[in-house]
Amino acid sequence: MPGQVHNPGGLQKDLMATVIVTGLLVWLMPMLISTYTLTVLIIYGMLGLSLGLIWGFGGILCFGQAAFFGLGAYSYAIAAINFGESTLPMILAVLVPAVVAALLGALMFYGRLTDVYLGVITLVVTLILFKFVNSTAGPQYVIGKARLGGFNGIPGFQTLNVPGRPEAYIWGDAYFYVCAVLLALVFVLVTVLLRSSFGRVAVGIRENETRMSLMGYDVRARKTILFAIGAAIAGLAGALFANWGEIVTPSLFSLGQSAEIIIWCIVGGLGTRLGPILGAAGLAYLKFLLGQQSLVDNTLITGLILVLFVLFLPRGIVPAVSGLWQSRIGRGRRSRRPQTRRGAISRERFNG
Amino acid sequence: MGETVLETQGLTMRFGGVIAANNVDFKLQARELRCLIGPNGAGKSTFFKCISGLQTPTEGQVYMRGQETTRWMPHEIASLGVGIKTQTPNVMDALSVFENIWLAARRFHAPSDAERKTQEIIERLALGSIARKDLGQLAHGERQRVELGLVAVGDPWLVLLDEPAAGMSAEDVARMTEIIHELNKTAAVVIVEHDMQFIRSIAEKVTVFHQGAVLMEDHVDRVLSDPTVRNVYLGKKA
Amino acid sequence: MDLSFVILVEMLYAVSSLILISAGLAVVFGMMKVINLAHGEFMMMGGYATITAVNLGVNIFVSMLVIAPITVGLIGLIVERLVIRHLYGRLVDTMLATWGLSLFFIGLATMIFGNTTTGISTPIPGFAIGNFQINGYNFFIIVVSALLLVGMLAVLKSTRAGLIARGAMQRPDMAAALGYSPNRIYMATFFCGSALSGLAGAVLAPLVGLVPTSGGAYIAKAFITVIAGGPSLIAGLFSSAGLFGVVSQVFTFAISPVIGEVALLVAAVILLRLLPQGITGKFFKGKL
Amino acid sequence: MPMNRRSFLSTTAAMTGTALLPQAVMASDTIKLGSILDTSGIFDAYGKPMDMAMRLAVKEINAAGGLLGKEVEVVAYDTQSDMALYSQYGQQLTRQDRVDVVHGGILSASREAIRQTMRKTKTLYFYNVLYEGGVCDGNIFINGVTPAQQVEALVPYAMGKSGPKVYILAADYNYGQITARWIQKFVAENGGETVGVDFFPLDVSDFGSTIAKIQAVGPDLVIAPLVGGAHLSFFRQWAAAGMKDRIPLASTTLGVGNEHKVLTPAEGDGIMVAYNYSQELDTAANIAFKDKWSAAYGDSGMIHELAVSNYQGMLTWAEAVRQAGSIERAAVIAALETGLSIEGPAGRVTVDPKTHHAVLDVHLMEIENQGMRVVETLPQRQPIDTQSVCDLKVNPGDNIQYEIEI
Repeated sequence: MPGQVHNPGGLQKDLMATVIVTGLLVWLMPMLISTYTLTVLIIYGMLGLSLGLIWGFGGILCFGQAAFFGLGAYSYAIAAINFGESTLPMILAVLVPAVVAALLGALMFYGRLTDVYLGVITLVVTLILFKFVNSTAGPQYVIGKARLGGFNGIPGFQTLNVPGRPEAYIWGDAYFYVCAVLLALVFVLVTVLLRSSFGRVAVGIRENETRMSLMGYDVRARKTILFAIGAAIAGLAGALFANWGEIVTPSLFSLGQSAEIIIWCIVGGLGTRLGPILGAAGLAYLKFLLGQQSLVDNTLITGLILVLFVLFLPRGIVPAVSGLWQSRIGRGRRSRRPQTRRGAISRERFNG
Repeated sequence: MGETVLETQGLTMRFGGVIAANNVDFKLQARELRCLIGPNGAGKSTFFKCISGLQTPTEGQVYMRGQETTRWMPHEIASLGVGIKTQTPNVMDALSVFENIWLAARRFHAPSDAERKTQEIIERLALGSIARKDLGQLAHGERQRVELGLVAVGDPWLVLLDEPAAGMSAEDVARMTEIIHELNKTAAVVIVEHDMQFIRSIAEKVTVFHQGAVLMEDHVDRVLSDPTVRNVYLGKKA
Repeated sequence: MDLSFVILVEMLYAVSSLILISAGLAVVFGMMKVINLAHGEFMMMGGYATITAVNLGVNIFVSMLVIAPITVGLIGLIVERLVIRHLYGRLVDTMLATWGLSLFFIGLATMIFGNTTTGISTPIPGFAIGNFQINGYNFFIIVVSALLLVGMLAVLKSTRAGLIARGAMQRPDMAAALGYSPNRIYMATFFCGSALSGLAGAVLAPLVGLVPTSGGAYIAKAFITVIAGGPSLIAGLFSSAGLFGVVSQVFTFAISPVIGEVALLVAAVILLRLLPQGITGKFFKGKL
Repeated sequence: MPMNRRSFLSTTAAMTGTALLPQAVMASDTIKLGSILDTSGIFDAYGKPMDMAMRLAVKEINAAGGLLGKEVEVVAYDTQSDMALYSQYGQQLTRQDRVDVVHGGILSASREAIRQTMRKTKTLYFYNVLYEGGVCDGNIFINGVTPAQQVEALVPYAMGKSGPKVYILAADYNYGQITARWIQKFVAENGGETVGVDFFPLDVSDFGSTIAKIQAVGPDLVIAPLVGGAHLSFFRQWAAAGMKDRIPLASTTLGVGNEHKVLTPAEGDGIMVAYNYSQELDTAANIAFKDKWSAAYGDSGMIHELAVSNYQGMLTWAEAVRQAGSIERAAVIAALETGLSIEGPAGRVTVDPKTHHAVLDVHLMEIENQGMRVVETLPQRQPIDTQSVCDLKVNPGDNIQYEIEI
């Protein structure tokens, strides 16, 4: 039936595609890039996806997504030092940011704060976290057995192990596979979420909050929940990052980190699931490659990319490419829309 | 007539020193159709916003089916089974007609029912040919019609419409009138409107607002021939 | 007694420097509804312009008060023409684009000046109040920001340009209807805003070590001050800078500078939760 | 500060890039020396000359025929003053580049970020920086001065020139925290009293309120273990407030990155410090070193305490490799533990086998006209702070940083 919203076959196809693409990438990519580098690209991809979900599909522009990334990493590190086993810390790393985000989200959304004000609050909360964590070098800042360490960060915590066996570390190539599978898993969960009624309502809220509330949806609660889900994903990415770097430092909370996540989403494409992941991995790798030359400063190029994308390709790469592909193949069933942010985030929506 | 579905007592709304709605007592029976008229700034839109939860009145109470809803949020009021349409077309521009209506349907129905219900509304409102188009691409009249679809799909017992006929062609208005009558079979309807042609074609009883207060409330013909009303409102136009 | 006076001066100084670092952003936001996230980098460039000029032998006050604002104003003009004007009315997009610009300028400054701390000495000696020595430069900053506020008020109240600006602030379409090209108003506004940012960066340069990333320390505070101030330009600036300056200094003296900064941020969160439209969204309505 | 960083930055950057690409297995016909330093960002004033010193040492070693007949190859990473990059590049040095030794780390935070990685991967590690003492780890060798060598001498000297009431302003991370405690200990031991301690995150650059607060307390002396470019503002603002002539200043860090050359004489003169090295040391070794540096880089003005430390660390490692006749970690450690000595630009440096720290000269100095004038030389001081808690001979598996309790 045309225009049908529910399309279970589509979901199955999507899942199959995810599994096949993941499998191919996990097999092929290590031939091109070392797994150590790939691992961090995957982690950044997950972080990009976390913002891509709440911004691209929920219209919540969070200037402080790095706060949840950092919270996840710190929760993991502190718990890992205290428990000496990584399973519970991994779970906490997802839960703590989610709970914090739920509280913060409730504060913001029930206060009817929107766009700029939302930006200010998320930015300020990130700054507070950064300043606080950065000034905890003294011996009085202890959680259980873990010194917070301030500027030094927390090194030397228990890294990921096979659940129940603290001495069986997962590192190197094995860790790469774990991260890849987790990213695929998160991707699938996001897909399922977006296909569910909750996901569709979220897109509706992104498009027109007032209308959705006039239709009887509690916009505040739904935005809060979506915000918390995004934070949970960012937290997971943070824990994985902590395991990869074997240290957590306050710079995880920095505004620079938040800025980068936003840039990934813009460049990759908002309103798509793949865009933020590809944007994150691509730009992070580009940054590594740029380190090879000293002709032009790295930050300068990042900035230029952002400006150019906002001016000339506000929809991002993935929607632009898929749009091109569709019109080539003659399947341009979706018409062009003016190139504004609204249009930009409307590409991939109900049918996933 | 049956039960009172909407009632306000002493509803007052002040913005700084300006009184936009002044001590409004209002009653609406089940399946009644009522038009609110009055010159610009008479307070009818403020009144509308206060009862639909978009604004919180400074004083006074709002009751719906006997339940006080004075400080409720729009989504809570809508959840009671109240369909609301604001003045400007308020739709999800980047989503298709089907998707828009489905979202409204899903609020009150399980997923499978929502789908059926959506189809039903699309047929009822003759939107089949544009069901897959995005709202952003549609003409004004079509968008208004879709928004009525959003209101209708929840099977409301009370419908609040703010200027549904504004800026529409005669043909569109005729179709709109039809839809509203259809809605009125099962729901009480409140319409804020300017268009006298439209009011005559649709309403029996009207409430006239003037300077934030209710000036009079009567059958449309009597109201329109009333000298006071003509003076404050129609006199300038006629 | 002396100490309380010193604390008073420090508080005035904190408020003044908040006004100073927020003024440029406030003008651009108030007039154009554009959040210029490259504001901090405009300040940083003002600092570098001053230091470069001083090193070339120009008088320090001329460098700070004339050369830096004009240089940065011109940079702002170029930015407005090349980037900002394509994005009017798209708040989020301008924020993102100016964020990109801020990174761009950090990179550019790094390439030109190197990622090294530079600085100049303060041109005004310290002096004693009773038993207390106090940094004479603090007074200079207090005076500059007071003059700035008075100047802005005078321009807005009693000049033709100010009248147009006030009109444009309240009804953007109005100015156009009156026959003033919004294009030119925006250009002029952005020039003024950038020049103010440059001035702030220049005046603060002797107090801090300057690195290309220095701007980051200012933008968050300026952003918070402007948004918390709300729609009125001068009343908003004055009230929120006053509030945050006092709050942060009280906590700085009572506990530590870090707690002072955190207190400022917490105050901002609470304020915005209570007054989502900013201070002047609720109080001092309709004032400038 | 004039500098020719382009040339060596580009090679560093090139290595950074290639290291991220998949590595072809290379035959090890060279000795690989890993270097990990902040050559950009707010700590670059420390890191750049350290990097230059390291390259100067390698050039000399290679010019003299290398070590064990092999050339020494540098694998250098710029950590951009970002602590997170240390762990990343530390991993790369040990797991991908598989270097034979790592010299580097500047802030104590950066050392702690990579120390365990070095230990886990059994990569010999040299930390060549003045620090807070107490690290007890068989895999690391440290030749910077520790509080017992520096603070113990500086505190009584500075108190003698001022008075017993001391106010401490310290950087808020492990170095500042621990050093502040050492200062308190030595102040108390010398019959003085600590009247205030404040910690500042490394990005704080506004000290106005602090200066007012210090005056309210009214100490006789301010000791400032402040670190990095932002903290330099304190000395400027202190002078700008006219405080310099009222309350004397001492510092455990000012000058190790040549900060006294950035400050004007009016701002810097009279500040009391104590280090292993000063450009003003009037010794043949120092003059020769400055000549070599000038020949290589054109100007010897950039040399500072940490650069010399790094250079001396390189010499120590090279000497140990020669004596061991091997680059195997165990053999090199054994050679170092014989109590090996070298003669560096700042005099004799001897490895203390018990703690893997160094025995060296410390000079009490005052900053004067953008230089450091030597007031008194204290020869061959032992790292007794670390010796009192750490004995790797008895307890070779120790792996902890001991912290002083007060």
